[in-house]
Amino acid sequence: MNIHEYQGRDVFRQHGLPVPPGKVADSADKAVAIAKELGLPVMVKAQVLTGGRGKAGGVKFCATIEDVEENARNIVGMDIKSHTVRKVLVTPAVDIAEEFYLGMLVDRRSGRVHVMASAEGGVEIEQVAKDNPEAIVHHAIDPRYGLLDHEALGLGLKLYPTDIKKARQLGSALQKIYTAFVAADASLAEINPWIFTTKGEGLAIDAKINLDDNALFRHPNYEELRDRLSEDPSERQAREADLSFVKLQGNVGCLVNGAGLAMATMDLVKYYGGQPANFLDIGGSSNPEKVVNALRIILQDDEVKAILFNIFGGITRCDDVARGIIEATGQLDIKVPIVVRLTGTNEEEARALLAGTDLVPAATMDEAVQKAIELAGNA
Amino acid sequence: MNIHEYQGRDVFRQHGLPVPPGKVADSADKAVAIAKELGLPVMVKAQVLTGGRGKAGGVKFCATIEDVEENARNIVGMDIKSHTVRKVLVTPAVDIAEEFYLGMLVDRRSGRVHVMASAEGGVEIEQVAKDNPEAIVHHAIDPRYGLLDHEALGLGLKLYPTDIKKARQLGSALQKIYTAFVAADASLAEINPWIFTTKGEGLAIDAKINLDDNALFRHPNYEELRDRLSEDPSERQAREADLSFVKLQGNVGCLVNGAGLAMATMDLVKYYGGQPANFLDIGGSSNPEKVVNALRIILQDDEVKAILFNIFGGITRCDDVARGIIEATGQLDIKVPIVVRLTGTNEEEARALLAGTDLVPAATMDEAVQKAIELAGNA
Amino acid sequence: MAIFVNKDTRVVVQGITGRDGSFHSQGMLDYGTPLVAGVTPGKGGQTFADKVPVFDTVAQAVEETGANTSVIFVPPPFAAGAVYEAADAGCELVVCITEGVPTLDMVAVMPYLQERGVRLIGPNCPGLLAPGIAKLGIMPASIVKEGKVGLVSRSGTLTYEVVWQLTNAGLGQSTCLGIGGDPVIGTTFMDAVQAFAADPETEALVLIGEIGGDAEEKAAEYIQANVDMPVVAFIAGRTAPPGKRMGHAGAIVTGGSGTAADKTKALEAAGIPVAERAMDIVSLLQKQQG
Amino acid sequence: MAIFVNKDTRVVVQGITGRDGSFHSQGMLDYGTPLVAGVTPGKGGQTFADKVPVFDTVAQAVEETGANTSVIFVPPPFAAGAVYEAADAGCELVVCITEGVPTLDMVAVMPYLQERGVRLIGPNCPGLLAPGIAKLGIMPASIVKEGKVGLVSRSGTLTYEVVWQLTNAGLGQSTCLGIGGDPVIGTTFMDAVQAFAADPETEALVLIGEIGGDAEEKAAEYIQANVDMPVVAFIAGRTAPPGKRMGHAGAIVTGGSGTAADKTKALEAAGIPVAERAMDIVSLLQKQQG
Repeated sequence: MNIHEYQGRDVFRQHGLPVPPGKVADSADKAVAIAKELGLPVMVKAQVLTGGRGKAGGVKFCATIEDVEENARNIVGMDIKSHTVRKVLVTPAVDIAEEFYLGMLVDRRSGRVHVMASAEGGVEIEQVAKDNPEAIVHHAIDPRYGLLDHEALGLGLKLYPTDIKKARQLGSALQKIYTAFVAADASLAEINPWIFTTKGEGLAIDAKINLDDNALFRHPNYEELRDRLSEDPSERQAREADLSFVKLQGNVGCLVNGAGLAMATMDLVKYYGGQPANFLDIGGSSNPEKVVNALRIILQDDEVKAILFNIFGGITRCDDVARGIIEATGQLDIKVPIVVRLTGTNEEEARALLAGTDLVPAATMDEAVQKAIELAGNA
Repeated sequence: MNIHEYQGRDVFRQHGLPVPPGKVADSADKAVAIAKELGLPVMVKAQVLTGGRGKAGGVKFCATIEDVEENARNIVGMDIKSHTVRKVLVTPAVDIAEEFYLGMLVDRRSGRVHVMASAEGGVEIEQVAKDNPEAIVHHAIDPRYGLLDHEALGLGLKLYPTDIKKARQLGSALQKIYTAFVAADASLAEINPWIFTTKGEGLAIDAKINLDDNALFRHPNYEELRDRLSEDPSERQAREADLSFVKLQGNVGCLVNGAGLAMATMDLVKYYGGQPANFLDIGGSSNPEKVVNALRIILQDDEVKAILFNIFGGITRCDDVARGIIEATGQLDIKVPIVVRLTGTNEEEARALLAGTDLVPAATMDEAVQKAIELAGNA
Repeated sequence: MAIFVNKDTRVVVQGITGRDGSFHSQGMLDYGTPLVAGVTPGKGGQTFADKVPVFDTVAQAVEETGANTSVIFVPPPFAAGAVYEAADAGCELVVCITEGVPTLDMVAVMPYLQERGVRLIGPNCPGLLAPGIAKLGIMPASIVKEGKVGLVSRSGTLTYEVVWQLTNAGLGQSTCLGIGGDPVIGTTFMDAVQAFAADPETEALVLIGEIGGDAEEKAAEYIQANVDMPVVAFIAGRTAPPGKRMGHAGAIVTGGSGTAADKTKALEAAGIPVAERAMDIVSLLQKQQG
Repeated sequence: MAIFVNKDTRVVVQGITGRDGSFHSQGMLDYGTPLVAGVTPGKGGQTFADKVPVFDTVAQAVEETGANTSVIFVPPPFAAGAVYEAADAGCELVVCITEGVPTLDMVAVMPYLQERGVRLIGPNCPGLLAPGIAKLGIMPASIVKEGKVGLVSRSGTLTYEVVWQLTNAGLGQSTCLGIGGDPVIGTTFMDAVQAFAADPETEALVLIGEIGGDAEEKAAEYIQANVDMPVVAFIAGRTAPPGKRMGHAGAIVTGGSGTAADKTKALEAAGIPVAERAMDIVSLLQKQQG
């Protein structure tokens, strides 16, 4: 789960990082009121769960109240990479002398939280990694000891070799980011840029935190950080129905048990010239309710012209799964053809059950995909 | 630094341990008011920095307000092992079904925080260790991982093999004690007894915490937990003057540089039939102010009939130390003889300096001790 | 004959009395797996399936039954705790089936395992099935067949699909191993490839990867330098959009890295043919084997 | 010739620009110790005593000068941090002179050192003086003399007292080692005894213990079983009252254990004579050596 900059700032602030004040507004009027409270100049920053806000005109310096009003009006409602901006953060503009990138993520290779930091702040780290990889300082944190003082100072000195005070500030900021990272069960945490003012004061100017979905049960309070309005409605419904679902642009709705098989099914639809409408993993069970929810979500998409079930029976018996599908499809008024491929234990019995229905049976994944594409094309 | 039961209860409570309510009173009237607020029956418990309160009559069950008044009046002002009781804790009496001992201390051998726990609660653990050592459950906590869930449950099950719920409560209590131990920089933490009520509710009935003096700088708030009134006045002054000092019953006041040498000096006084009046380590410096403070503290004791300086010069030059001693003794009006033994670098020069004073020089530790005992006996 | 299991394997199931634990423990027993003990705190003294003793702790189970391998079915909040417990009790192999374990829990447990030399498989995996020897986890026994092909995969049902095709084509397996779809896992692609390479009974290798991370790329490098037997790969997620988590916590393309195209390129550069369709794995393997 | 140091020892001092650090660094240099670097964050680039380069970090010092041994003089709140840093930078021996280090800081750092095979001496100790080789710490060089007696002690000035008596009696030392008076220390009595026992140049041993803990008792057991050379001991604190900390954080009799009487009994039971007075050590040793 990704959270907004203003929410990330709160998390960082709670863990002792120096974050300038600021409030969010969903209208130009409110933005103006906040700017008056904080004092000019301010920055007005689009709160949106994607990068490239600056380039898109979503981050503006405002020297006057008129600037605040005009920029806030422009930014609220703006579309940035298909995300509608609903809120802006209003925060004092600070006098930036130097910019740094300070970030951490869970690194698969080392199995550790990995520090990435760079004196080239304000730029996307992926860009720095491409253009000037040696400008990035790396460190994998041993979870048994955390980010030790000498490690933090060592990183700080690599970022700022000529000024021990600033090196200490950078090291201390990294330690606090790590504390926040662990406390929040993050998968990524970034401050870009961390800045020093012309007076040498360090500040976290931006805040990006992604939370580990698997750990949300430990943080019931984070549910209120979720920006439901920014989610795709069908993805939100799927999440609430406990389904793994990703909306795509296509006409073959896919219901598959297992994430790997679901990806392979999408890939096969594409291979045969079709377009998958979604990724969907219905999980291991033949529970009709889950299937009903999944179908309902997929059918909200008018583009979907055919539905493809690809189920590998495995432990669950195929005839049970077939009964679940029949029951689920019976509960809904479905106007598009449904192809069902069931393989594994009791596969024959399953096919016999499907024979008495409108469901189109298929023996293999390939056959099922081809049939679904054909039916979708005919619609 | 040792803290009182009521202070330890606060520390435990802050770390999530179930501690019954309660307040302290320094008079019978106040105890009665608290008892009325809490409701009867209550326990009235002497708050004193020593063990054996119960045997000494310092812990009383009170069924009526009259009981509270009488017991509080008896206990406040009571002497328990030379400690005057100044406060009592008034806390609801609970219905005890079972008693356990839960404790932790820093273990020198393993270099770890070591759990000691026993189903024989309410008894001194040293007694259990003597009488029935196999009744004590041990576990050394790896600081990198803390007290892991399975370790805590394993300990809980050893203490209570027949009831998983109570085993879990005991394990969880141990985890919280450990959290408190680390957070407080304790050197010892004990709950004796931890009890289960007849309804199966677990409660920390007593609380004993010793704090690591070396870590007090991290806990400036703990300074207010210090019970200055219960300290020996000379030991308090020594602490405030940053001197290691322990008051003893004897007539030879000892000022030594270094703890080991100070102990060896006391031992030698005893060996030659004398009685050391104190342990005192003046540290490595020849700073006259420290020497003045040390002398002042020792001279408050009327029993002191002679003073013995035993200084091994080492790095510090002996003539510097001699000058410091001469300056310090000059600042005070000292009526008892002072023997000074200085060995090490520039020892000859030092002896020459002392020759012009009332100070009695000695060449060796043995000579110095014997002279001091003799002079104390002549006084 | 197999990797990670052998005739001395003795299994304890943590969470044996739970819904999934009991169902799959029965499956393991049915396959003839040497399942010697179960653990559920508070249920010590019970018996599972009329023959497997249940204990309160893994330490007790190990002491009483000599179990040396644990299969974990406990819910996500307690899964990492179960791994610590199994490792501490002396299990040498721990298979964590549980899906949805917080990533930082796994980050924390990893050095604990390394200190003790304990191998973890998973979490969020189907486990391991060594045909004819043991089933540790939830792979359907009906689809496997004894043989010489080693298979390692980040997926569940996609693995079954491929194993099923291998079996139908007469290509039996030495071991089928699902390493799990999470970002931080115990046994990696590389670990599995190394183990298969060292197994005299494994004569060909199937790798089933998916988007996210670079485990396939690293394995490809290793294979090119060190492995002689035929190897065929498949990568799921060629059509996955970037930045979206495709079911598995680890199946996500981030910052342009971890794409199926990158992985395919690296594998092919290492001389490993990559099947475009899952069904092509069998024919590619037959071609490789000559 | 000595324990823990040799001709390859190259010393870095952490906190070299501080009051104590600079004073004792000069002392080490004067003794001819191979002091090759100093560390004080923010003072990198400076030079100590016109010849020792100062660095911001131990890692830099190790890289530039090949230092392999650290002596720490930083204040208590930062002492454990300095130990981590020295160990992480690759120092094999770390001597922490600092007094007043929180005990739990040492508890935490201990496994870090064990993982890296780093030996710590101290904290709260005078360090080590190997006559003719190196001085690591604050022991006065003027009182030592090259020779064959190994000495290990929990004290500071009491050690000097004894060393001085040995030297005056013509009994030179192979190494004088102060292990420190804190409850949790890196190198224990036992470690020191083992090292001396393995040192062909050490022909007699003096143990200076004090009340608290059971390090002396354990060393006594070990000596009885494994050490052939003459050994003499002294225990300070026979008159210490129970429950009172006698200066050293570790010098305390608790719950009736750790008394001088217990220690004396254990040592004598192991055939080790215990001097009643510090001055008797020399004569006991001469008697032992025949």
